[in-house]
Amino acid sequence: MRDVRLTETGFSPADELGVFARAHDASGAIASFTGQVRPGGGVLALELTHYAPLTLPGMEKIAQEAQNRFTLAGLLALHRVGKMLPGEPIVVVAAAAAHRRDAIQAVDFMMDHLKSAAWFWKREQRNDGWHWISPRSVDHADLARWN
Amino acid sequence: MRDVRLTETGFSPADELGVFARAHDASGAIASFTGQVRPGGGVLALELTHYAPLTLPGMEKIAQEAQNRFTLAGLLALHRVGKMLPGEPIVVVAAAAAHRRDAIQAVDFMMDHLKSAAWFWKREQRNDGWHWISPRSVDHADLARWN
Amino acid sequence: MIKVVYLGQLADMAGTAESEFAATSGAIDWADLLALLENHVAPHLAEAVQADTVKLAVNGRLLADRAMLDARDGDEIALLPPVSGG
Amino acid sequence: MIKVVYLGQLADMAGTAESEFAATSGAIDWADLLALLENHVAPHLAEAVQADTVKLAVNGRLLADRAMLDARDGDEIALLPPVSGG
Repeated sequence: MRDVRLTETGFSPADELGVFARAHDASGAIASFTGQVRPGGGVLALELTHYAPLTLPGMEKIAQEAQNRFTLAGLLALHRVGKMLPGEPIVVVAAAAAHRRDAIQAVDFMMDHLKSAAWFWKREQRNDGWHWISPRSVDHADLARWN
Repeated sequence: MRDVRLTETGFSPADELGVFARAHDASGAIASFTGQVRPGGGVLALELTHYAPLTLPGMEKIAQEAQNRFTLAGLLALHRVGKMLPGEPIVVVAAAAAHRRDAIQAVDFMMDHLKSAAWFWKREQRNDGWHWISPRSVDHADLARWN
Repeated sequence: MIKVVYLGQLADMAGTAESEFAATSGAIDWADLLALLENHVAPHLAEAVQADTVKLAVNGRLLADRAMLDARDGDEIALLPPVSGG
Repeated sequence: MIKVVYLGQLADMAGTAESEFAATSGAIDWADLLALLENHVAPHLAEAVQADTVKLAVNGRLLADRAMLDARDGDEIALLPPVSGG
């Protein structure tokens, strides 16, 4: 079972994870990751732009690669796009598996690829206006671990 | 903030993760792992025995090592003991951090150590009686990754 | 008409999220696109999209080589700078 | 009295989760413990606890060397086979 979605509105990671866990109570292991807009650093808002013809198909491809690579019973990837405020969730990923390292590694793999290989452009609003964000070099290094 | 607990009664991982997430909405990254009694394989019940003078202090020590090793805003480790049924949760671990790999690696570290270095003895009830479980060799290999 | 979509910083440079061009000759190749961007959208935009890190998609399919661009009436070209992830 | 607690499979072998022994000499060392297990608890238990993988704790503190065992009245000895984790 694979559930890959984009949303333009806010969502509750706890609710999403609760639904996912109930759907996978027969799996021994469930791992998850939630990314939130970090408050502080003068950031007033965050905006994620996507390109519809590429972004969701690209996320599906990343999810399929995770399912090929690890033995999973289920995989969830939900990503918000548009403008969001500090403290609001951006992304939630969850994986269910018979064994814990499959679940944990699938989440790790998904996040590294969503961060650096998915079609999102991010900019932060500060007091002096909007600033585009580039991937950090550590993101590229994290991605290269899977090659 | 560190929250390390043993419980002799059932618990809801979704509720625990919800409370943890609300307490850490200022962290950019939250990772979690939930372990459940896997149904099937003829297992009727699972029993975890612990030794009170060692088990909780040992879990606290593992959690402290994770906090020394990774930059974390918070860490949760809740482990059930006693007799439990297929589908019931055994353990939930969550880590909050500014950066995603700290959170994910802390959860990975905690689980490897809880599996192989914490004071729990596990036995499974099958039709023909109770059987003690030994760590799998893969558990030892997983643990050795952190040395 | 052929639609051109600008993503990320390129939308800022273009001053718009997208443009539409009439393909008088029936098709637009890479050199045509650069000339249109330079003359009708914004100075320096043609230069910016020539960076190796900028990818090109036509109707949601990435082009392996920008020199292969051959957009026809009704096509959508996307100009994709490096992603910044989630 | 000195309490001895059996964990995991050792409780099955002992047929009980714990035993209590009177320390007539005032203390129990490792040889005394093995003799008590052999003669008063269960055959083969003394042999089992001599495995390198079995750890020994006194009042919740692990002993680095079982030969250092020197348990007194009121102490609790725990015999800890390899853990099987969560």
